[in-house]
Amino acid sequence: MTIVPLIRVQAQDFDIRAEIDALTGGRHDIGAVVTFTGLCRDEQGTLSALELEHYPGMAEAEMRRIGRSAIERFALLGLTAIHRYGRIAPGENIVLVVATAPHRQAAFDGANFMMDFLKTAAPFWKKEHGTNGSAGDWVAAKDADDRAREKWR
Amino acid sequence: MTIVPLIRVQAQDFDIRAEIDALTGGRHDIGAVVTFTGLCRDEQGTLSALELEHYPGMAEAEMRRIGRSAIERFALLGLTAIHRYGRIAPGENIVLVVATAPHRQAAFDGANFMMDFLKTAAPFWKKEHGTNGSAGDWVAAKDADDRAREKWR
Amino acid sequence: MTVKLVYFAWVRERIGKPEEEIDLPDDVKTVRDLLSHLKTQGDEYEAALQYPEVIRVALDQEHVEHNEKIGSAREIGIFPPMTGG
Amino acid sequence: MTVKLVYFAWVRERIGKPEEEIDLPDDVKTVRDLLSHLKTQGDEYEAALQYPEVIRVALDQEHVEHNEKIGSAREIGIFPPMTGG
Repeated sequence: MTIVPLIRVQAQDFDIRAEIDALTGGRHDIGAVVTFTGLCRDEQGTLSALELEHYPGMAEAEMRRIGRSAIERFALLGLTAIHRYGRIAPGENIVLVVATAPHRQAAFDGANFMMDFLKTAAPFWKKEHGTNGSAGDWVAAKDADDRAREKWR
Repeated sequence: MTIVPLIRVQAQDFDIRAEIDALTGGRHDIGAVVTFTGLCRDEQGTLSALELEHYPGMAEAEMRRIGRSAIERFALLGLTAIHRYGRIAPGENIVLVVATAPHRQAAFDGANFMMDFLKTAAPFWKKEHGTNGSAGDWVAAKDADDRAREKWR
Repeated sequence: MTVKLVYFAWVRERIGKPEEEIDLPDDVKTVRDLLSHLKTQGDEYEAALQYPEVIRVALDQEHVEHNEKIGSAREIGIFPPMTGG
Repeated sequence: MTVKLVYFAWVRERIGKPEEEIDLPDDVKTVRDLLSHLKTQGDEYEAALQYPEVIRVALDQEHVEHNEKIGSAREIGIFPPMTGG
């Protein structure tokens, strides 16, 4: 049976335990669950919020493409990826990835691969709002994020 | 301030959300949380339970040593590791690691490092009880687990 | 041929609208041709597409390179490098 | 000198007890000496320590190599390779 990634793009927060349970409940073949949660940092008190814009439709489609690659490449038993949009305050969740596999390295690699490609290929953009009331600058893409993809060649 | 790992060895299950909240609550400097959960597999229906034996005192001490190394090496903001002992049925949790960091690769590496060394250096032993009522065999250590440590040299 | 252009992030802000329908001139064959054409459509387009090499484009919601032919694509997304996650 | 030996997993099962106190003979200086000495203490020890190279040892709850001197350790853990996680 083909395993399909569970993909959601939503304004509201997510519940990590519910998402893990949805992948693991009632099965006895999963040995490893790795989760990644990305949170909004306040940048030493200078950031009051992030505003996340996305390309509706394509965001989900691209996350699904990356998720399918991760499942196939690492023989995952399940993969969930949830990305929020809208205004997000420091300390709040932005993104969740949950990967399940029989053994640990596949689960680690699956979640890590999903994040590296999500960062550089899923159509989301962050704008920073400053605590000084500044209108907000778009976050610049990081070379480090492009380089992070190279490890999967 | 020195960050110390939170280490527990216990018979009862753990609550992943509570453990994440304990590391992230009230702070705004964490950008990444990676969790690893190890679960008991039923080995295609042949296993009825695992029995986990540990060396009380040394198990905690060794996990603390590994945790301190992980925090220092990857500049983690927090690290929790919980290992269960006693009888564990298929589908149940065995071990939890939670690593927090400003950025994602440090959190992934911290959790992965903790697990690789926990597997090979923390004094725990698994005995398998079969669904056929067999008394149980001790699980053999895997060369793959020793090799997994090599990636951190 | 009429196509729908959708803009995001600072490309959207500089052009001043989230989307528009345009008629593709006959000599616009590739993504690169389209970006060059748009750049001539006014100061706001010039500001958004000043450095076309950093601009990312999706045809019908799939990433493509600038040398890709537009072909029968109905929706063309134009945006800066992505910064999600 | 008296030391406390603690056994785990199949080492414990084969020796038939979880721990014991023994008097260390004067000529037992290293971990390797101790394993060799124990092996002569009966069939159950022989069965547990048949392949000493796979046996792991901790002095006062810290892993050591077999060439380590026992020194003033009070508790010596003897067990198979670990399989937790």
